[in-house]
Amino acid sequence: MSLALQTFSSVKDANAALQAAGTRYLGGGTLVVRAANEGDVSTSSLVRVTDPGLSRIAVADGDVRLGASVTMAAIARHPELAALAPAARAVGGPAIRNMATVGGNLFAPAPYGDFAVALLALDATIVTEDGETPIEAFLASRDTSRAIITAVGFALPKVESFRFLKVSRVKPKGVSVLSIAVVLERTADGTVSSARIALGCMADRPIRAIAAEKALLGCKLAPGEIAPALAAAGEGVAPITDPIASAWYRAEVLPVHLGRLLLG
Amino acid sequence: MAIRRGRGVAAINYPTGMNLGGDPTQALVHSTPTGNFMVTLSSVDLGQGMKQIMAQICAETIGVPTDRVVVDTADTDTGPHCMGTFASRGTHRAGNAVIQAAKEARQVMLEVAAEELEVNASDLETDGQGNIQVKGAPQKSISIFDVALSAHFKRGRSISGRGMFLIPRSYPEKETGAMKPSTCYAHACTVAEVEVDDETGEVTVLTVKNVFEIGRALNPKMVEQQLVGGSWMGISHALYETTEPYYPNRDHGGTDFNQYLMPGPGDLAQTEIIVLERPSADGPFGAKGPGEMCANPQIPAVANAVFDAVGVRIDTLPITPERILRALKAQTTG
Amino acid sequence: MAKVPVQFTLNGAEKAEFIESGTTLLNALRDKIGDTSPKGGCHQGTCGACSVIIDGELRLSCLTLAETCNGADIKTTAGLAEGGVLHPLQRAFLDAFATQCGFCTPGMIMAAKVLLDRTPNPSREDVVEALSGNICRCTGYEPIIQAVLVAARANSQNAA
Amino acid sequence: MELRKDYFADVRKDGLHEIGQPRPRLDSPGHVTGKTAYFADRNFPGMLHLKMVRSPHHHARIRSIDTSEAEKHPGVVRVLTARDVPHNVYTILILIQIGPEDETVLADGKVRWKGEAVVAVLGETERAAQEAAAKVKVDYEVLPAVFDMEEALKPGAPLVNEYHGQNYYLYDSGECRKVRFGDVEAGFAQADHILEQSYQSSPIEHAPTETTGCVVAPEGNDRFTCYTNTQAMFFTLDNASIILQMPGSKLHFVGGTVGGGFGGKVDVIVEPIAILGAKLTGRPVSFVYSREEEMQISSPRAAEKVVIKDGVMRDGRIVARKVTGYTDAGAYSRHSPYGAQKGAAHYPGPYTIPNVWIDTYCVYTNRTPSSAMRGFGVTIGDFALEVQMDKLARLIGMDPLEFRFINAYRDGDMKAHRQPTEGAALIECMQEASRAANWPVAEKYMAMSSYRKGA
Repeated sequence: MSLALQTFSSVKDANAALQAAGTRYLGGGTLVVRAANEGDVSTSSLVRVTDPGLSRIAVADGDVRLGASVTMAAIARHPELAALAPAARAVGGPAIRNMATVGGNLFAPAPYGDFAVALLALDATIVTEDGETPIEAFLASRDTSRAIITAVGFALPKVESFRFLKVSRVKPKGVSVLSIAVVLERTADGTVSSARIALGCMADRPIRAIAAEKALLGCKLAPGEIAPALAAAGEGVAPITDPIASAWYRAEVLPVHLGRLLLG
Repeated sequence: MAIRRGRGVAAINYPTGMNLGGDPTQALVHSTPTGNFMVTLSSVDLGQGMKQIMAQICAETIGVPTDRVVVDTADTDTGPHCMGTFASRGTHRAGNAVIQAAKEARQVMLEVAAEELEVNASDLETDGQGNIQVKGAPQKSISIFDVALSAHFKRGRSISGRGMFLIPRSYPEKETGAMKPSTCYAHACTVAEVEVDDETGEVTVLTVKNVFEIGRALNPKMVEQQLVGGSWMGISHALYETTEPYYPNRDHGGTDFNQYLMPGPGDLAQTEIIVLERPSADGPFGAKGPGEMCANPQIPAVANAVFDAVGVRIDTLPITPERILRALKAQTTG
Repeated sequence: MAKVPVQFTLNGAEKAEFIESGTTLLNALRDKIGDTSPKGGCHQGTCGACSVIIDGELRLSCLTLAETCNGADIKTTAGLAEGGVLHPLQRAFLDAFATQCGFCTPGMIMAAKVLLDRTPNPSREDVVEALSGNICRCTGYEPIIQAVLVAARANSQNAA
Repeated sequence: MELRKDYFADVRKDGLHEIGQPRPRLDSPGHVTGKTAYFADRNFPGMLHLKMVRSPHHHARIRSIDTSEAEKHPGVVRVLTARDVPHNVYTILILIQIGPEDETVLADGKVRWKGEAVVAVLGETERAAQEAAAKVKVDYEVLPAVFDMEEALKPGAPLVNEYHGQNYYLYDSGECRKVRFGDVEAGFAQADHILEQSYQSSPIEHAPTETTGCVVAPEGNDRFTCYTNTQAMFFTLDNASIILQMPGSKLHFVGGTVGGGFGGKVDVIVEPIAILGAKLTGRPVSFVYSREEEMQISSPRAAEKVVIKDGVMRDGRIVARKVTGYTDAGAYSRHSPYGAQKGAAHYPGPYTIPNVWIDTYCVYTNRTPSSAMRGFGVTIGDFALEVQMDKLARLIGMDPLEFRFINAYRDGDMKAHRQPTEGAALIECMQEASRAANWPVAEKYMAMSSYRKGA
């Protein structure tokens, strides 16, 4: 058996083909082609879709809809998505960003998937032919997901309310020690009125720091006030251990980096 | 949060060659009919520039410009034996073999020229531009082009030479360890300056000032390549690299360039390289092996700088943020 | 095994081949078309030695299936010199002694070319970012960064 | 880079035509145009691809190997096991009489490290070989493994390599290579301070951008041309000749342009099995390490442990140094017995110390065999020595750079391995570093010289 590529113009037809055993969806290729090159023979067929709608970026009335095939490079250079550019640029080097897609990033295991961390903080909706799923539910079940993602949708954050940090050993490109995305709403006097904090590398997939989110409510972004939130940042995390860093190290520096992101 | 600064020094020496196995390399040199020179070797160029350096050594010895020399390596059907490219031996061992072969070829060349010019060979010299002339009377000269033509088509002489450089094997004395494991030694001293983030254990190498003594810089630009790249590798060894991050535990070994950590182009220390030359007695034009030693002194210099910055000793390589952070925490609780 | 046709422009020349489905562009270029300038350093997308320019964008040929390149305009380092005259980047790499083993060089030059095509006067930071997906184990990067900056200056002087 | 010609000006001849000139590299035009030919740039019609079935266990007995399904797999031309290798047990340094032969080309009855080569599959395509490799069935009985050098040296530890009979390399001097110079215990007794410290490293990969590999083509006359990126052509040819029991005249090696080595390409691993594949199939064979193999299967720089005990005087003189070095060879010797004894000769570093005791051990564990890397036998030792020097200086309240001047070796000084120092330049390097780094030292140190009168 060799590796065969099937090309479809519609997601519907591709979804049907994807039901066959040994078949995987080809997005940017950074995950599935790599696996094939490395001798993963469990995949014998790749399916791709040429529908240009999958590569469309739509921004209207404060809502963003990113086609699943939109690349990190396309996001990083889109003038209306400037707030998200730091998260998109955090993925790989220039060539990888020209290939890696929004859809693919949702499946990337830690320490990859930095953009998915941003999408989790943004409370994105994952769109398939079958309907829409909140990102948290999607991430929980992504290992068994078979339906092609067509788009993700979310409310466009204001530049000042979205913060993103990726910590890596190698600069400017290395993979994550951890990544943090925060969406904060603050009142006129600077008090946090709502917070969503998403973490990368703190589990095998992006997770929320719910205890820290709660502790942040009503705080101003000052060292003394955010201390309880930082202390709670590690609640419920199960950091990965990999060649980049150990679980111990990741857990130790999470509050440090969260603090710097909030105060920075 | 505090970023703390420190600096450290280290000084080292480095041996050339692997005498404990016997350390031979051979070379052949011959001229073409129009006075170009072929160097035939089986030595391997790993990117350090072996071929270029052998061409320059041959050219200098014969007395022709480097672009008149072609180096043919490494083909076991044509190239005579070389032990290999390792142990900082390439320039030193192969260079000596090339000098010997080139001298022999030069002697034949001068003899043919002497016959053409009707003088004694011992009265001749090369001008380095492709001509042979009478010492003190440079107007009496002949081009090497014409000498080679004459040798091939008129005089039946082979302008060629054989080179063999062997450091005889040294056998360590069992009880005392008396041995001669290598020949000349290169030297270095490095001062590194670092910043350490005492909340995360992250280290930034700000500057490295490297002084290297390498015998002779046969091609200074190529020496610089090696020394700059080696200095980077030394810093990389100090702070980043291992295939087993949790040694002796075998788990979590990196399998790609994302997981196997090395400094990226955004992590570069400001690097200064100063070269001293104390020619070695047995090296080709005094050269020693610079290829390996240049990556060593940065490691302890960085380790000592980290201590200077934050007061903890990391005696296990690599000096990762985790090791520093653990030591800092032990320091505050202890 | 099923063969599929691929057709694209490589360094300005039309190429058409039948390849096995699932073949990477890297293998198609090297084994079928005979352009060995892109190098296979990892086949994982982690070293950049296989970098090529597809329709003006830097891409990793090891992770790109050749079939997806039908109709594309592909450029590699082998096509950079015109009429035997080296491209300013190639010239700068030579002058700056920015190559040692040379294995990363074609990929580095492709990454640098895309940068200079879009950003004729890059900052050092721009160069660092542009090269950040390409691994070099010999040089310590500094000579390569310098070469790209020199080429950019040469380019802008020529343009002026 | 700055060339400081004022040092040693009296012993250097300048004014040469080609030497000392920054001539452009003749190989660079090929590099920048992508025209330079590396081994893998050779492509031959009908070339087969070799993929290796590797051990998933650190230490295991092989009960059985079943290749029948793999052999039937479409596109598979040949499957090789230990039985096919004429001289399957070898060691690289046997050419310089460093033995015993202790490593299998393909595992026979046992695997001793995770990743060890067990079965080689030759396929028409990489994919066919990969698919067939997945069908090879190996029945293993997992054995206890040892990863820690100190554990390995304890009585009762699992025996890693039966060809040695114990978990260390047996030198003619015994369990370690020894250097004895002066009376180290007398030195310690005399010292004002004693400092004993332990240093450790873990394996380091060469990580060249071009992975290890070769392409073998039958010449049609019973000879085989092997295009390879080995760092040592005849070492590889001669070992291949032994392993394959073929006269060297039947082997033709072509190499010479390598995409980085750093010592990682001095092992003889890919060539013999690829040549065997070409011989048994009559077809060209390509065997190129994947990046994963390069990172975890190819030999790394050995992990080392270095214990240094020093006796130092308040005035800064080191009067005794005892070093015990352990080199983690992994499961097989490769070049490690050489590296460990190279280390023995390198200690006590570039310092003149009257009483020295060195023991260096080459230890076997159930990990990827280590081998040579840039700075072989020296790099980790230098780390340990020079951190130790820093600690000693601080212990006696002395400037670390000045402390080194006091102990630096100079021409004529006798080294511990009983070679007189020649061509020393440590002092001058430190003097220049003092200036360049604005790290002042006392004038008397700046006035020192590596020369000694009459030396």
